[in-house]
Amino acid sequence: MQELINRTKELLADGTVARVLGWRRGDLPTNPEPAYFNDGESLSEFVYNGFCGANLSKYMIEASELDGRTLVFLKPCDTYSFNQLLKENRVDREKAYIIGVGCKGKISEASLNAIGIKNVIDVKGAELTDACDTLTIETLTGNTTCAYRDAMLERCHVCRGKEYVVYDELIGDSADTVDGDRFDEVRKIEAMSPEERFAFFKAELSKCIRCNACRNVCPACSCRKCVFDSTKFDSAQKANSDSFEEKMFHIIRAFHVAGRCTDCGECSRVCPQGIPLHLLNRKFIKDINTLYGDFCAGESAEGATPLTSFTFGDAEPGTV
Amino acid sequence: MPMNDNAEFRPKIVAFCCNWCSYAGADLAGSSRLTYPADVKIIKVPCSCRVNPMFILRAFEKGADGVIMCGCHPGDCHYSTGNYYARRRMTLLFSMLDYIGVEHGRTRVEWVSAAEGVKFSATMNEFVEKIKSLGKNVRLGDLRCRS
Amino acid sequence: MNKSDLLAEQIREISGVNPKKCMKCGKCSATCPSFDKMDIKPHQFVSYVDNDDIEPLTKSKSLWHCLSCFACVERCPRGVKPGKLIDAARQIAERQRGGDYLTPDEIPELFDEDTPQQLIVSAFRRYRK
Amino acid sequence: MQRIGVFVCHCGSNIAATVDVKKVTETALMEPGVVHAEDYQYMCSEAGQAKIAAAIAEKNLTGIVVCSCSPRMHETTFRTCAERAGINPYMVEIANIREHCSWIHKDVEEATKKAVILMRAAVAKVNLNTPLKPGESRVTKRALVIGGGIAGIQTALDIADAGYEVDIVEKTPSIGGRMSQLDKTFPTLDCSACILTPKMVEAAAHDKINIYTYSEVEQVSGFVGDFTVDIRKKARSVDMNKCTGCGLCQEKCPSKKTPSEFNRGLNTRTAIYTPFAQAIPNVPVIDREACIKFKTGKCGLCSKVCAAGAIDYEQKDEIITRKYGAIVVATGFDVIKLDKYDEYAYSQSRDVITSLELERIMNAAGPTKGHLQRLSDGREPKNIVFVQCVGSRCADERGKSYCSKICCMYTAKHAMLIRDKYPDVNVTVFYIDVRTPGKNFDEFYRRAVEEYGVNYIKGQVGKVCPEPDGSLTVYASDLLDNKQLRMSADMVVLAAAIEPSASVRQIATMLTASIDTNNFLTEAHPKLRPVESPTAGVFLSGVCQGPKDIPETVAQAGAAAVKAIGLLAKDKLMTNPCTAKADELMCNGCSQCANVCPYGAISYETRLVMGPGVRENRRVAVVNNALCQGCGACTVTCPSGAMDLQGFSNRQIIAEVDAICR
Repeated sequence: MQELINRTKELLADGTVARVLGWRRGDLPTNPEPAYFNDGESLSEFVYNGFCGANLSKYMIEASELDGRTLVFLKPCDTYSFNQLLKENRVDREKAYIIGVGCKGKISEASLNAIGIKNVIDVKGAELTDACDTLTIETLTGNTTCAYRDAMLERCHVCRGKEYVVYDELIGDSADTVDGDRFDEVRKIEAMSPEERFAFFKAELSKCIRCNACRNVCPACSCRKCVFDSTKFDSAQKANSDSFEEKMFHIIRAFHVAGRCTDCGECSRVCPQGIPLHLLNRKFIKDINTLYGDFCAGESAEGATPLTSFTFGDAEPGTV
Repeated sequence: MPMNDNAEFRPKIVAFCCNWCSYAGADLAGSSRLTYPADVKIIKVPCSCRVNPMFILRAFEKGADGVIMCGCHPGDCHYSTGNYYARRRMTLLFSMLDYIGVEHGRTRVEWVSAAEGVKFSATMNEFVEKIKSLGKNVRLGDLRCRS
Repeated sequence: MNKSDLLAEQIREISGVNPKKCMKCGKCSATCPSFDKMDIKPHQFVSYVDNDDIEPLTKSKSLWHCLSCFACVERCPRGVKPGKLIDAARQIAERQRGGDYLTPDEIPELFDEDTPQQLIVSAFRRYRK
Repeated sequence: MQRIGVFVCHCGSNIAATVDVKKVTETALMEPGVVHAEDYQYMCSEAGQAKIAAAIAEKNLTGIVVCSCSPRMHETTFRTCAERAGINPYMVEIANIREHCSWIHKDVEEATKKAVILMRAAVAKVNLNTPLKPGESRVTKRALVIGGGIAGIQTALDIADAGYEVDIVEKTPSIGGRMSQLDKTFPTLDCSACILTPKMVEAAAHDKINIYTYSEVEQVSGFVGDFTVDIRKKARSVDMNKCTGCGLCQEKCPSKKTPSEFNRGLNTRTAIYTPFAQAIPNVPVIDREACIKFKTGKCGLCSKVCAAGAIDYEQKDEIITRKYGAIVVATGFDVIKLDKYDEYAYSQSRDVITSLELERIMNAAGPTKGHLQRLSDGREPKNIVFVQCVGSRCADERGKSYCSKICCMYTAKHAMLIRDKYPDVNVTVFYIDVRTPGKNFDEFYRRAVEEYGVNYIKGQVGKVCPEPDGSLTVYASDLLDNKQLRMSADMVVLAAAIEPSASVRQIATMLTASIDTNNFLTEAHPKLRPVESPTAGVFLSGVCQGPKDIPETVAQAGAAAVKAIGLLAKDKLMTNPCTAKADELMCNGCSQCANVCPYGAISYETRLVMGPGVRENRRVAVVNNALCQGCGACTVTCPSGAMDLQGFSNRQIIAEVDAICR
């Protein structure tokens, strides 16, 4: 972390960048939040640890409108999102100075809760200084430990890799965190009977409170005006007035980002209700890969997406 | 509301037809007096690629029991490529609906040319039968599920 | 529906043939190997069924001269398949005579010297899976 | 709020017999926005239209719903009527309660219910309609004719005579087409070449006509009035400007074994060749597949003997890109392959031939110099059998479901010509029906029977068996005598079905013109617009639209020309106002929509966007109205819904959905 701060200070001082987009300590030690830093002094609040899961690429849409260059820290998976935004002309490459930061897998309080560690006060061992093996957690009921790996976000277990698709310089090492196949969960659901699938999604989607956190965090969901807030479809948001809309919202949201979603997993990470929203996006990714050939959104900043291209012999609807 | 066993279930079915092939195919079915159930109501769109997944979900939201989209045969699109995009969109959308547990048969795409009045009528007869066998569409409505 | 109509309907059902599709080209009769022995010719079978005139068919000698070689079925340009109609009429005639399905042991004693070999072979072919 | 009038048509009894029109009218009055509703016997009649106009004036209507037949039938009628009465034509919507309702439902209650719902959907849509104004686009004053047969030649001549430039693209080395292969023509028996050659010469000499032979259309883009076409001029290997047409190269060419396409493979040609003596242009081409020079690098004899130095082995294909206002398709036909009709022994005996092959045999310039003989042994046949409907009127997948239309007449012609020239040859024609609708057609057929003694037998041939002695045994029915015939013949002529040229599928795809299940191009209306394709600016000439004889083809060629001239005579075209439009306040400028636009109508500009709380430079999508054809592909690609289609807006379609599902 100190290395990041030192380099940032240099870049601010020599005028390469006008500001820095990074993370700062939040209300709780487990939720650092995205923040701008305009000078070396303010960097005292800067953090980069295992809880910094937030994907900063979406903020670059806004930063591209500001004067001067913005330094942004992107983890390997975040660079795909940035690249996809680049392809869609939503961010300005010239306005960004990208430092690719090492990633050893991101952890979350929700993951700790899931393994039975609740009422977390503080966590040690997530500073990324060592090999990230063990976490020591202080809770209201006393101290406990767990393996770093067990507190990792689902997306890190199926991480796409340590490669950065776009950057100006790299700082820090990344670790191999993969111990699963990212389509396993989708396959599991596909193998269920229609009734079971229905019951599963009914249970999950019923939890939705339409807080729009998934939409707001998603780098692909970056419309100036969302169709669900628009009068153009007579679908303007009427919170909970018509509950069908929740389901429609999630299906359409997944559809709108199909072929553009980089599977960054932010939607599931931020969902306060813990809905596994990534399962919808991954279904589209899986279908696209199976039907139209492997495609990875954000891998390239050029070319058409699966839904803006076709072949003459594509599969017929309803046959898959 | 429980279904009255004596009353025949009459589904609500929305058919999106492209102006150039399928709408004309439906016209031909009409002028050839090839009957199909009155449950099918046609909405004319310029091309199958005009059909937004939003329209299909909206129909279900408002109580449709089945939605079918008809367009020109691949390769014969009046706008050359429209139905190819529509095909990908609908393939993915239908797969998603199936994934979340909505019955597979409630959505359908059929390519009907202007000369295929017989096919249009046969398709609609078949589709209505299918929807009747599936019964009222409760799942898409039920996902709303105030539990 | 009178008896004749009913029989005609039965023939149409058994054979799966729609005699209305016939365009009266006569290709069926052109190559029929048993044409000369038939009192009602293959192409006439189609119009008899179409006219619901079944009794003459069930009494016809043609039933027992058709070899079921299926040349007419293969070559009919309209998919009318007169051979299948003859086949169906034969079945009806058999039923009317009280005949029923035969067991394999019963078959040998029914053969006489005049039975053409082709008829036997074709019967097997016709009833194969 | 709109003030909507609903007009319910009885269409005589077509609608009124099944739909309770009074009830539809009454219910309409309860719909939001509806201030007037009435029904009438025939809304499309002058009196019906007068009622609409009167209601517009009296009730100050802003929108109209007509519950009637299909919009494909009378939408234009009612839009014009509304426009004359002072409201925007795009404020009119049609509820199709005839084709989609009264004609397919029998129960009055049910049909009425559906009619009401269709009316509601239309009212819901009109409530959201906005006046639209058509744009304008330019017309390129030049026509393209695809195919250089009699249809293409006639169309080109007619368009050129009206003063417009025409290009003919012909894929073979010469224009002339099928007609150039024919010997005589029915029902006058004049020589085909004698009437065709002058037309070919006239086309070649016309200063407004430009002929690309040995060329194919490679790509088509654009739209009515403004097509851009790539034409591939295949390498002829002979310089058109230098060649004098002396023919010496063909005499000397040592590669002589290629089956002659022009003579239907009955004899052979050289590798450097002109298809026939009267070919236009009279410039040979080198068939590179057959040429020894191209295959082995050695030879070059043609180059050595060519005094003009016209032979050019280095010549390459050339792509010519041209703009056209109108395109006429005249791709013609071919004879079906007979491999699925082996009962007629076409593949087993050289003496079983198609009628088009007989045409070449009878022709003085043909492989037998016009002498009627068997191809197997050169003997003159004594008994000839003609078989009609080979592959035509066939319900299965072996043949074609349609009647090829020309066979009855050309068979009568062949029979008559043979009996005339060889009176001792017996000619038998097996027919299913003899179809002779046409001026002097039946008289012609009767002459064949009565004056020339051609033996017509009603009944189809079942099979043809080649015998060891070289004769052919024909098994057939005589339906009128109720007899089975077994007849010995020396020659059997099959009237094989005709089908559209194989290239038509590809051309139809390039033009986005629709074709039917038999690969015939579809006309815009089977009765009222028979020479126009549903695709604007594309016209149909000749057999590509359906089977035809020469007089019909020429008549249709002229009609297609007139339609093309009507288009070229306009300086500007009104464009469809139902185009896409981006709401710049919502547009992300993400460039996805341009990816799916087939017309390249979408571009992106950075411009000052102003709106509530917004004043900034943004990259936004801009639609070129002249290019946009209104398919709507972009509207679904746009995630925010910034891109919308005028006339079929998201809100309009959703209103229809809601009305139907209500």
